Amino acid sequence: METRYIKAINEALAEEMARDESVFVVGEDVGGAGGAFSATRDLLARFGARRVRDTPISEAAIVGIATGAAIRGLRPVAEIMFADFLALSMDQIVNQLAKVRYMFGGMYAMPVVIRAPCGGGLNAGPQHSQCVEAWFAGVPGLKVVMPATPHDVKGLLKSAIRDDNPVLFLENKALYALKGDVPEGEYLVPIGKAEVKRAGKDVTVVATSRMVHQSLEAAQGLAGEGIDVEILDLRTITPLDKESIFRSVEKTSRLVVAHEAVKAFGIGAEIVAAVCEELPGRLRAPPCRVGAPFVPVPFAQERQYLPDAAGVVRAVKSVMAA
Amino acid sequence: METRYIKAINEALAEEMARDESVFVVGEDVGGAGGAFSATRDLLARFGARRVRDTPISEAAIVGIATGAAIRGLRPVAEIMFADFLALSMDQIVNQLAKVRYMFGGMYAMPVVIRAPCGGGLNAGPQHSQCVEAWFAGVPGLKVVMPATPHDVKGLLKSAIRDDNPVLFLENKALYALKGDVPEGEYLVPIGKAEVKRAGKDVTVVATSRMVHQSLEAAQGLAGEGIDVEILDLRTITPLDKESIFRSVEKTSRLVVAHEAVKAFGIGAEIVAAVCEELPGRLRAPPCRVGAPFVPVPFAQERQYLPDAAGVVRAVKSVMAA
Amino acid sequence: MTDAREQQLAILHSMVRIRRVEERLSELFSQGKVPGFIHVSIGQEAIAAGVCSCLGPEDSVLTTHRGHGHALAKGIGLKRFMAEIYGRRDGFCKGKSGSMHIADKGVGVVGANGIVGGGLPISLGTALASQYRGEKTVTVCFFGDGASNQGTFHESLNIAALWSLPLVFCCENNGWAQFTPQARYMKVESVAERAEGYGIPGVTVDGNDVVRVREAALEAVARARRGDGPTLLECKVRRWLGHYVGDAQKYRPPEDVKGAKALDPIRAYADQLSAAGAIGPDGLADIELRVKAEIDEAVRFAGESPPAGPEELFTDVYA
Amino acid sequence: MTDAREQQLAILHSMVRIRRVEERLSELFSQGKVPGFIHVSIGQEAIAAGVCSCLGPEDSVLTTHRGHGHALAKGIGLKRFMAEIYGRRDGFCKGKSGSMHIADKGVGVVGANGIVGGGLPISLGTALASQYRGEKTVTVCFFGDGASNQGTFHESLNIAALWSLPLVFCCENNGWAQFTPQARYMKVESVAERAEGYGIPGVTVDGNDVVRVREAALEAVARARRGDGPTLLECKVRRWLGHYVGDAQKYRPPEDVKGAKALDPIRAYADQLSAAGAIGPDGLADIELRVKAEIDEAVRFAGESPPAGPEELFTDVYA
Ligand SMILES: Cc1ncc(C[n+]2csc(CCOP(=O)(O)OP(=O)(O)O)c2C)c(N)n1
Ligand SMILES: Cc1ncc(C[n+]2csc(CCOP(=O)(O)OP(=O)(O)O)c2C)c(N)n1
Ligand SMILES: [Mg+2]
Ligand SMILES: [Mg+2]
Repeated sequence: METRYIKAINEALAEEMARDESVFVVGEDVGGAGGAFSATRDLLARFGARRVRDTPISEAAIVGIATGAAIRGLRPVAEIMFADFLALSMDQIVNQLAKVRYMFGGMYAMPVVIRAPCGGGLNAGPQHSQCVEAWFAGVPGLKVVMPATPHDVKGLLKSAIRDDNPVLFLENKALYALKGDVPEGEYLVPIGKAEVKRAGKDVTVVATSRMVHQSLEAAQGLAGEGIDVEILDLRTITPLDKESIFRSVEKTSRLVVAHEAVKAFGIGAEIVAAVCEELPGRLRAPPCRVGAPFVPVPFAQERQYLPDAAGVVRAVKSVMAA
Repeated sequence: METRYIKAINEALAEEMARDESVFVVGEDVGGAGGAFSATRDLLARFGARRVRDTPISEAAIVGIATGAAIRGLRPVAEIMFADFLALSMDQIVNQLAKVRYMFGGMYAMPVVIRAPCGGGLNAGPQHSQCVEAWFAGVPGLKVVMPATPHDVKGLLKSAIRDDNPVLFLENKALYALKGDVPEGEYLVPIGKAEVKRAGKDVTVVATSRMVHQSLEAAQGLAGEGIDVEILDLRTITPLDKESIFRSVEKTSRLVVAHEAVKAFGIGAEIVAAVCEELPGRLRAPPCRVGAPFVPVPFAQERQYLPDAAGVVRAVKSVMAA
Repeated sequence: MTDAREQQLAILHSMVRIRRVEERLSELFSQGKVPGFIHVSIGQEAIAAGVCSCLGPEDSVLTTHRGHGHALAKGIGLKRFMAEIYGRRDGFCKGKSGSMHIADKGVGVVGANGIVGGGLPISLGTALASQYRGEKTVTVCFFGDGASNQGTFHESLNIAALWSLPLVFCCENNGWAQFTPQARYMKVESVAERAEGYGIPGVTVDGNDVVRVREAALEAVARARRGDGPTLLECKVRRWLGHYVGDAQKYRPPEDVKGAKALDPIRAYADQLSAAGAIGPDGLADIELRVKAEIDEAVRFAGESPPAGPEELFTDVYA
Repeated sequence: MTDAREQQLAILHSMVRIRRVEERLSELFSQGKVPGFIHVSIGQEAIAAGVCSCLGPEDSVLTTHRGHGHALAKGIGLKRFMAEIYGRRDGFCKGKSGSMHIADKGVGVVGANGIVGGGLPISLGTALASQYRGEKTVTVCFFGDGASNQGTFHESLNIAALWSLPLVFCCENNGWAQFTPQARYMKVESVAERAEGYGIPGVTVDGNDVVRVREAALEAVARARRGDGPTLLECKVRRWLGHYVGDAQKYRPPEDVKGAKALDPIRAYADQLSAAGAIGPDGLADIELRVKAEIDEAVRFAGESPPAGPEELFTDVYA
């Protein structure tokens, strides 16, 4: 049935907490208020203060709590209110959490999920709107997930909570209100598998998070012009599902990558590089990336800044023209 | 004359401090001890405690001090003892320092240099050996510099100190003892300009920092096998000198990128992507990246982990074979 | 009119101005005229007015997401302030900062900050610059009780104490951090209790009493100017309204709101001044009139200011 | 032999064992047999021995770059400990951790940490797990005086206090942070003075007196087990040697080193025990013999352990 993205997150948390007593949530305002974006609404009433833990404004400590609890066998789900604030947890994420297992020779499992909303759309300015996956994609030991739909955000969050590795779970604020079909019963969406959201033969658009929807919109328009776009929702950044990317590119032999994050040095570069290196001669046209310009997220000029369907249309046409 | 890389840094600091009274250094153990790697040796004796400032172990504050001082018109040079610890300054660097100018509509110049040694070679393990440029390359507002030689580290550091923008200056520990020619008199090396370290016609190797030397070593051996390698020392990561990269690739039509950082989602991906997008059909063989495997930097098995000349040789041969 | 009386009227005017500006901003926001989100300091005006009355334009102030009051009390021009919050070209930051990053170098408003606790380390640097140059200028860094639990608070107070920086750490303790009451984020009742751990004075005053705030601030600022180092000055108030405009505060007991609003620093000070004969019966009304006229003009100015041109998106990234 | 006496001998043995292991490690390092760099706690053994004598294997300890002593006192097996520092396959972490990241889940050595202050937030989580499950187990987090200036110290003490976590924050105040003396990184003399700002007890003891250390630790641990929350326990010592093995300490006045070495916690305790008749004339010698034999065997074991195979580079990144 029709459920909002934010509600799907809330359901996933509630279901996993009901299923496994070792799962708990921790973060700023997650308790009484049910979270800044109400991802944790009603969890306090249902599961109590022991398992729904408000913290001070201490992002480094929030992640440390999760790491230590996981070392002792619990399954914490930490919320960082805005993905931008992950910068305050950076050491605890990249130097601690991500390395614990390797550093200690496999001594510990690290079933930690860190949820954080990224992206623009609220005119919240440069410190509340960033897409930060590029900070973490190259950090061995982490998994990075970016769900685009209510269905996927629920299934992927449940998978992330059951995963014995640290998962950085990047939601997109602009999608919180999005409605989509979410099945009644229990289901999981596997981490590390991209999904073809629209089959097409002319060009592959590998998209993440909000840009999946922008790409679908673009594809509709382009269909009218006789361009048949295949849209691959990456869903997981690391581990990267090269197999699905390659399968699609083998079919279309044209590649566009679309993400909301700054284009330069973004994760799109890895996808383009992987295709160019590993599918020699397969591309009939040079690849093209769609992403934000190399400027901080502006306050008033956000709409002009954000990558959109029009940008995807331009990119697709450029690779079709070549 | 022959000077060590670390000494060249020390000279650059001393010269700029002598030249401009607003330049000061701040960081852990930079004073009495002259720095963990002696980059600041004798500066305290020469310039006094006002301009050579030991700090507590407070990496976030160290960067904040630099940002605030620059806002008031000083030209701080902050030292973070190991690049890995930049994770503790992440918010102050990416959310504050890098954004101050844009966020406030160009109200402030931000003449801040943050020096930090990256890389392996000391068996210092996963938290003291990382190459972290990928965390910062995609952050608008920052410049990221990675000098490979004593000559360049001196000239680039002096340029960085005179630059009105925040410069993340990533040195490589393994190069500190390296000797090389450093001219007597005053000179600058411009930020944003790559340099051809070896001219060749068959293949372009774009290398950074320590991998420049590994690539030169590889090129020598390959020359014996009749492969003429051109080596481009990138020197600056952002702003990226695409012009020099493209010029070289136009000539050789073969591309290898070599950096010590983890290959996946590393800055090499951007270079490969840029070439594939902007020089369509120019490459005669698929590009190839050389970088570390997707694992944390190990303690005992560091030698096996680190990218080296042999890796560059393999990469060059693979692109020559194709 | 005596200097003292001028000073008193100026402070009353400053408080009223903050209150009315933020009330107007709230209206405009609700009408969809202001992009982003805004946090108002209504009920906390005595702190901004009292502390900033001790500073000159060459002194620096760093503030937070709830920073309108500090910027206004420090002397920021209302027209360009309003234009900035509207996101227009004539704003102090060309529409790039908005409410959460308001700044005006010209009057020493270094800048607001969207990262809770983010301004504290930066204030070390602005204060160091004064010391480095042998200036007598000082920095005041405003932050909330919630911010006092960030690691940056600790690192900053330790270093400021160690270096005897000309800095006043002014904590506006309003009992709430976003949707969470203080008891759920700190065990101690007063942030000032933490000063001792750094070897600096910690002072707690009633933030609703502008006279007490000003007295305490005068002492802290004088101390900083003398070169005797930083002070942690905590001003206790209670948050009147929601965390941001539009916050329904479902998480908050109504009595708590009522209790907060029972304490009005402006009414209290106005009564005090009229009792002392410092203002006449229409003293407050006169101020209100002047303030209203200024706000009307500023809102007009902001409304008429054009949005930044498309090229502005790409400027100011690098010098 | 009485329990008390057994306990005393065990503590003396524990201190001697740490001292000799680290002396041997220093030799081996100087001979190039140990990769990386190592930090020894020689002269600070009373803290590790005293505090860990209050803990059981189910209790957790987090330590630092200077963590050999804590791991040994907590009961880590010397053979695999030595093999780990050699970077060999039989090490507790398969040669992936070395000295700076030594760990053994089996005896509650959660792990050492190369990031100063990095273990503090993690200790919140291990302690929370005890509380979450209603266990009576506790966590002790060791850190240095230098680490007490990191933001993580502040965030961690605040949260531990707020949640009454079963946690003991044990600060080894040795007066130095790498190459810098304490006066240049903090204004207050005792880290324990900071406890009050979190509403928890702060205790400072002479870290050279193992009896005092143990008494204070017993109380702090009992408090944590009772559910009464954390304690900040500061043990004052003076660093005997360089920051790491091979540090010539050019930055340090020789008298400071001499003064430090004048206080020997092992000799002091041995004298005390023999004066009390708890050990006879050869009591210490016997211990030394046993320790030497154990070390010889461990060094042999480590030397014979093969390096990890090439495939090991790629394992343990993900579960
Ligand atoms: C690093 C960081 N964490 C969380 C937030 C979200 N946030 C904005 S204001 C706020 C509460 C701040 O409380 P306090 O410091 O007491 O200031 P007040 O809002 O009460 O004035 C929070 C949690 C943020 N902006 N930055
Ligand atoms: C975040 C971080 N900053 C700096 C360092 C470098 N470093 C290693 S140990 C040390 C000194 C630590 O002093 P203290 O906490 O007192 O411990 P001690 O060495 O005295 O036992 C420093 C600066 C580090 N490892 N991590
Ligand atoms: Mg507050
Ligand atoms: Mg110390």
